[in-house]
Amino acid sequence: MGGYFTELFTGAKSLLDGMWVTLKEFPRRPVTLNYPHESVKMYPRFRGHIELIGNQEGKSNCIVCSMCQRACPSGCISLAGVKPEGEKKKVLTKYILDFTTCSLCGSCVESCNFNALRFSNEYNLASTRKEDFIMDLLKRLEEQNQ
Amino acid sequence: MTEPITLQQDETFVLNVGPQHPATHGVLRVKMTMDGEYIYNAETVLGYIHRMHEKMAENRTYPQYMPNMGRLDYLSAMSFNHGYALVVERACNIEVPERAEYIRVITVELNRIASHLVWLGAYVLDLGGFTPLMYCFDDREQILDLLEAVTGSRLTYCYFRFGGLYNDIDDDFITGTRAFITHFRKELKMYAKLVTGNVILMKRLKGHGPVDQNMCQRYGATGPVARGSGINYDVRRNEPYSVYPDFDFEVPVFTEGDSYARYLVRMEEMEQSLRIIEQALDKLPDGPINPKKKPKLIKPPPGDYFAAVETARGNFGIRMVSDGGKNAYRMKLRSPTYSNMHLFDEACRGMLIADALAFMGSLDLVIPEMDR
Amino acid sequence: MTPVPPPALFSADGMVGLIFLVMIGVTLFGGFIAATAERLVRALSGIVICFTGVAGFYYFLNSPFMAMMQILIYVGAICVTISFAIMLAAPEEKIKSSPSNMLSGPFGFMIAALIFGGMTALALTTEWQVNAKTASGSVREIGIHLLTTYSMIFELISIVLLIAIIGSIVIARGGRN
Amino acid sequence: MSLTLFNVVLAVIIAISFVGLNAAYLVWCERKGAGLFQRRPGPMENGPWGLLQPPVDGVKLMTKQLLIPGGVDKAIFMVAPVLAMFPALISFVTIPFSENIVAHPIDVGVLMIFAFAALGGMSLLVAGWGSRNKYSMISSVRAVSQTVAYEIPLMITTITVVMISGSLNLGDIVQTQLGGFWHWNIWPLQKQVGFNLLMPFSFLILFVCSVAETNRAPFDLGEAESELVAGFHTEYSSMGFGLFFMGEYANIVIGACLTVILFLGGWACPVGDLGFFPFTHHVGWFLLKIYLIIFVFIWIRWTFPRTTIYGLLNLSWKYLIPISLFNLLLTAGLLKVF
Amino acid sequence: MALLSIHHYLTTYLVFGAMLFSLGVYGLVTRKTLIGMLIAAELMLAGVSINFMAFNRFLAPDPSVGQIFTLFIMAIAAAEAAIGLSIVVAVYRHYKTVDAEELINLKG
Amino acid sequence: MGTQDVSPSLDTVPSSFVQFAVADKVIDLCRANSLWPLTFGIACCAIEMMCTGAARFDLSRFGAEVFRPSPRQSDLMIVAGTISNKMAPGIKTLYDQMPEPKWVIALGNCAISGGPFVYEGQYGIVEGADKFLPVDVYVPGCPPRPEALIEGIIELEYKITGWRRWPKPKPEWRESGSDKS
Amino acid sequence: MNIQDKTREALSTLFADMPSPEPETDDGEEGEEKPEIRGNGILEQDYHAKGFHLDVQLEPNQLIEAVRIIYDLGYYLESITGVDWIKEEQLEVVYDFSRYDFDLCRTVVRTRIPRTEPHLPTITPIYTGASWHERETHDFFGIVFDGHPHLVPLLLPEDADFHPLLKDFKA
Repeated sequence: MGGYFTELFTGAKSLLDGMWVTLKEFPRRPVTLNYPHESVKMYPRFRGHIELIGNQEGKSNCIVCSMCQRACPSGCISLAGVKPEGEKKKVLTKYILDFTTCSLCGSCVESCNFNALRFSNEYNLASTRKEDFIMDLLKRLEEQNQ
Repeated sequence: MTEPITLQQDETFVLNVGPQHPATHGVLRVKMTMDGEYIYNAETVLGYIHRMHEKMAENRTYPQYMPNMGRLDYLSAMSFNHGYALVVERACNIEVPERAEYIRVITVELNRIASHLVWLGAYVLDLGGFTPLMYCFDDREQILDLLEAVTGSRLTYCYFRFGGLYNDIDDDFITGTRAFITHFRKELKMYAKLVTGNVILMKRLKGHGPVDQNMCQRYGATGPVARGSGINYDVRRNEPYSVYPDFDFEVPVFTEGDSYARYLVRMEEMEQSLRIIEQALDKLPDGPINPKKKPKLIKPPPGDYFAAVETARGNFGIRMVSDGGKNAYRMKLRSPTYSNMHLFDEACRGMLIADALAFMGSLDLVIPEMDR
Repeated sequence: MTPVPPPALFSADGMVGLIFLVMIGVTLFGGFIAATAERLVRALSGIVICFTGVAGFYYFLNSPFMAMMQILIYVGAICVTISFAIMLAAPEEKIKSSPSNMLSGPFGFMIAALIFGGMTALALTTEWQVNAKTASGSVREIGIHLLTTYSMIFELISIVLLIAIIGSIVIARGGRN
Repeated sequence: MSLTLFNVVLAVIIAISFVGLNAAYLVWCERKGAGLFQRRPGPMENGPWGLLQPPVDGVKLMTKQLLIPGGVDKAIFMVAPVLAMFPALISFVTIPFSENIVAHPIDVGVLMIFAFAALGGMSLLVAGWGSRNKYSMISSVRAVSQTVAYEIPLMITTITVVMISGSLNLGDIVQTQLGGFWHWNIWPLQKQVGFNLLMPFSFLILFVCSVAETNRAPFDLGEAESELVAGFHTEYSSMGFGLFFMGEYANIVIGACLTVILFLGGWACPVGDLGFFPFTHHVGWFLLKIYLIIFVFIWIRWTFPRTTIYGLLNLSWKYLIPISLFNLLLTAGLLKVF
Repeated sequence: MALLSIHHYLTTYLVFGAMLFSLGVYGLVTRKTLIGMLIAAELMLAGVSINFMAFNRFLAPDPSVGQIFTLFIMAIAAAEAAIGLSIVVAVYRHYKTVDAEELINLKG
Repeated sequence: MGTQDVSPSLDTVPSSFVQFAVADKVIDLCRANSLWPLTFGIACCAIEMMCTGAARFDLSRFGAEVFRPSPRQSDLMIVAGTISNKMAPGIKTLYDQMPEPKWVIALGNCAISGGPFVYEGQYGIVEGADKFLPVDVYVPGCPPRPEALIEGIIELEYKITGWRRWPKPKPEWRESGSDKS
Repeated sequence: MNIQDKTREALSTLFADMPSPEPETDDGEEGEEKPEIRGNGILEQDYHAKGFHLDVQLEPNQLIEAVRIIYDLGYYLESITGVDWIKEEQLEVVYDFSRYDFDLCRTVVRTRIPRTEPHLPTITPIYTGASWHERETHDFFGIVFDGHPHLVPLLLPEDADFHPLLKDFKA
């Protein structure tokens, strides 16, 4: 019989304890970040999709060595370049990123020895079209230059 | 109530729990043959998220395979990264700098806490309490902030490199982690009040879902499931890897073998992880995070290699068979929940469906890791 | 019986009359379903509707107490019990009844019609001595009567219920070893 | 009876709209409250503080396709949601919001609430059965056995109060508790029974039972979503589901009303009759009290995990029924003594 | 419009009770399963109760005797349902059927 | 009541009555602001979906936190994770069980195109939810941040109503990230 | 005597009739001469280089007995997997065992069967948990475990008739 009442009492007490915990949270300010009204700034190491780094003239640093393409696990990078007359280095003419198969591992950025790639801070992409995420990074670089 | 009753097979019906069911945490399917609310037997059907990880190992070079590790067990991606890094380092004989080892331990343990927090929230959600989930996720967000600042991703980290790390940690991370430890100690007390001591929870967990030691041995259960049954087994302690021998921590073991024991093991593990992180931060040496000499191309010599780590769910082992090429010849991923879940079939017989689902939650399932 | 003058439809009395008519309809509909439906669950739903309607009659007969008891006991207890029995004992419902007893349909209808005819004739032909004093239907009155004049019935009820409880437990437990 | 018929109709309409409005906005309160308990703001963007959320949800539910799955018993499937909503509405007729604001004060008000609660219990059964879904079926069996188990302590406790008040009429029960909060039935010291220490426990029992009766967490076994997906309304879409939802909240209001009337003095002002606002103050107190109780309902729901069906039956048979029975005997004895 | 005042007459209730009673009889005769018969029997009891209540309202010198009898009937009905259904369940456990005709053939 | 499709399809046939158009607009607005998702997580992205529902990002502000376990009561299917060949029929069934009007968000790269699991000769997965479901909004990332899912829901509201209620915030680097470029 | 020696001794009863290979083979050598198929017997491996201690290769018909010995010594089953040695027309099945106690000894039992007729006895009567591992190996390599109570696809769809981890598998 003693156990009966002890059980009843400890049970009730544990319930009240729990209720006290939640009650203390009730009047507190929510921790929520009101996303469309305020947004968080991205950490410098945040990995968005990759983008090309432009040099002073707004051109890409890329010399079309294809290291990134080879390092990519899922083959989402395709690039092409031409060697203009009289130049030593190749010039990038096409850099397409299929973001939909990217796994954001960072292999491409790591493998780039010419400081041509970096992660962007695009963290809130959404679209009604799948094609929006097959990105022409050269075009993006041009837009950024403007 | 809890004593097993003899069930008659002629009045049973089949209840499909899953592949889409709120209690299965993903796409697991359990075909339960029920007699009323009692389970006559249960057959687990896997493979609803089989993602060919083992086949992909044969098609990708060793560094390219690293991101797959984060997708195996998305909750404790760091541990899986660690396991894979370990086996390749072992095969290629790569030395890891001291600082990198310490950072690895810190991130792995932070990730373990994050993983246990998801488990705690989701488990209490399984039991019908919604609010702890929110608190857990709130605390977890703080860990994710710390890890995101270092690794750049929130969930599926690809932070480890063979012999080192992707990048170094900074002072913000150290101060942030210390602040988190103080904060989280308080939160653990709060969970103890809100969840652990709750009489409803205790009634639902104590004495339900019995798993004994022999069962663990037969099924190869590891991690909190084994430790909840009185088996003092933790890969970090029994088979020390990385710099774990440098730390003073306890492996929580409970002998009851019921859902509540497993629950307590995980709660205690969070506390121990905090201790490890604290010590690692204190001892954190300076130095490089990547080895000085590292082969340009990872090509392990032929032969087979094995490495095991303790993830949040148990013993994760990788068996790698190399033929000396750029790709692995065969990669076997031994995932902990695969074995842990297997004993569900045997253990749940004669249980009520509510208890069985509470039992299932206490196994802490991550389905992609089981299905691979 | 002294005829009551028929009220206009859109007066308060008329509305009451209308409600009464609707209630008759609902009750008979429920009773009909309960008596004829092939599926037991439907029969059960029918009887729930029917009993709710009968409770309405009691209300019209100046006895709200009995009306509430009707719902409480019949719907809350008996129908629930029946539903449990349906779940326990009739997992699959037979839609098709076996034609072994061809007579039972018309035969049953004949019996029912006979009883109905007889009783209706009796009700219509008898000169009822309507008592001017109508029952107040208050709970207090029922209570007082139940514990004084009809205390025997009260005791009987309790004994019957006790026996029923014990008996049903004994019978139903017998199956499970 | 006939003379007051139009009044009755009017009052019924008012009661129904009160229930409807309450049901809609209690959903909002619940979501908002859940949010605040969980460190988040809850609905915010639709209207100020998300106040437009209930009508938005309502319109959406109404314009959604009503799917009737193949294989269900159509008639039963359609009747069930109505059956869930209707008893709650009817019960409101007899709730006294104040001395004279009551749609239809019948002598057996307490019985009426129980009677229609039983009818509401049937609706879950019928819904679960009609859905032809194993989850729904288990859920309905659970819901009914739960209702049966909790009606007993609920009634015994109520009878205790009825014995003290000497009436089944809800208005009369309130009348005996007028004149200050120390006259409320929740306190052990009562002029009719002297000193009965069990009264506060009776109040707790009644409260627990009304939580269980309304299928609310932690007793929401009927719709235990981690076990039974969505329980008896798994197969219901659109307004069918909406009606169940509304019925649940209407039942909560009834439960709160019953608790307030039986133990917390109903519309009685806690400190004697202040009488500042001759018409509103009683209603105001009553609403204040029921919303307080509803707040506790919400608070409990967002704090505790769910029990199991046997835990719940255990609680009922091992704790609630013995204590309430003992209180009934004790009260009867004390009534005789004083 | 005469229909609107029928609730003032005793005959209405009696006829109506007879209707319910005969519906119950019909159900009892035609139903094959034990549970169905039980439901029909409840219907008959309801018809009888209405008669009692009506007599109580219109005829009885003592205004609560009919109600008390109805109460008695309810208790009996509840007891009957409990016993009947436990028998049904027991029968079902034993023979795996509740079809009355099959039970006759079983001679068990 | 009966089995009827009362919903005007998204590309509504212009009705001749002005009132109807207004009513349609109102209904669309209501639908857009009361998107109840199906509790349905497949893989990694499901955790981020839970995060979105949790306190830090709180989907409930948009009235979209009512995660319904039953497809019958949900409006929105968030395909969060890799769809394996074994799972695809199940997802299709779930989609079919949802009442009209219904929408699909493909959350994460796996649901968009198979993500990192696509390679020559793969045998196990479906390369994108749009292979068998009419996907309305794609949210890329591996996994996407919770903001991206909120953005996806806003995008879906835009698709339903033709009116974007909130401007899209421009991504910014944190201050210490100035050394980034 | 530590557990490693104990296990080796217990297992060496299986190879009583054949000369036990000397454990002096070191890794580098093994790496160079991989194509040569290793004979049956017990190898002691360098844990730090390989990750396991004992490496046992045996005939399929010795399997049950070996597993029984290992079970009695208190090992738990870690995993079962296959390796497709297509050049040698053989399938290798690898059983990993480990221990719960601090006396560390990871034991690997491997056996080779012809690719054309992949049959092995099941070990589910000893280790219940082998059931899923064997089913998985059946899924991936088409190895038939004779006596398995429920050998249907586990990870692959129920009607799958392909074995994806075979080297000659084409989707």
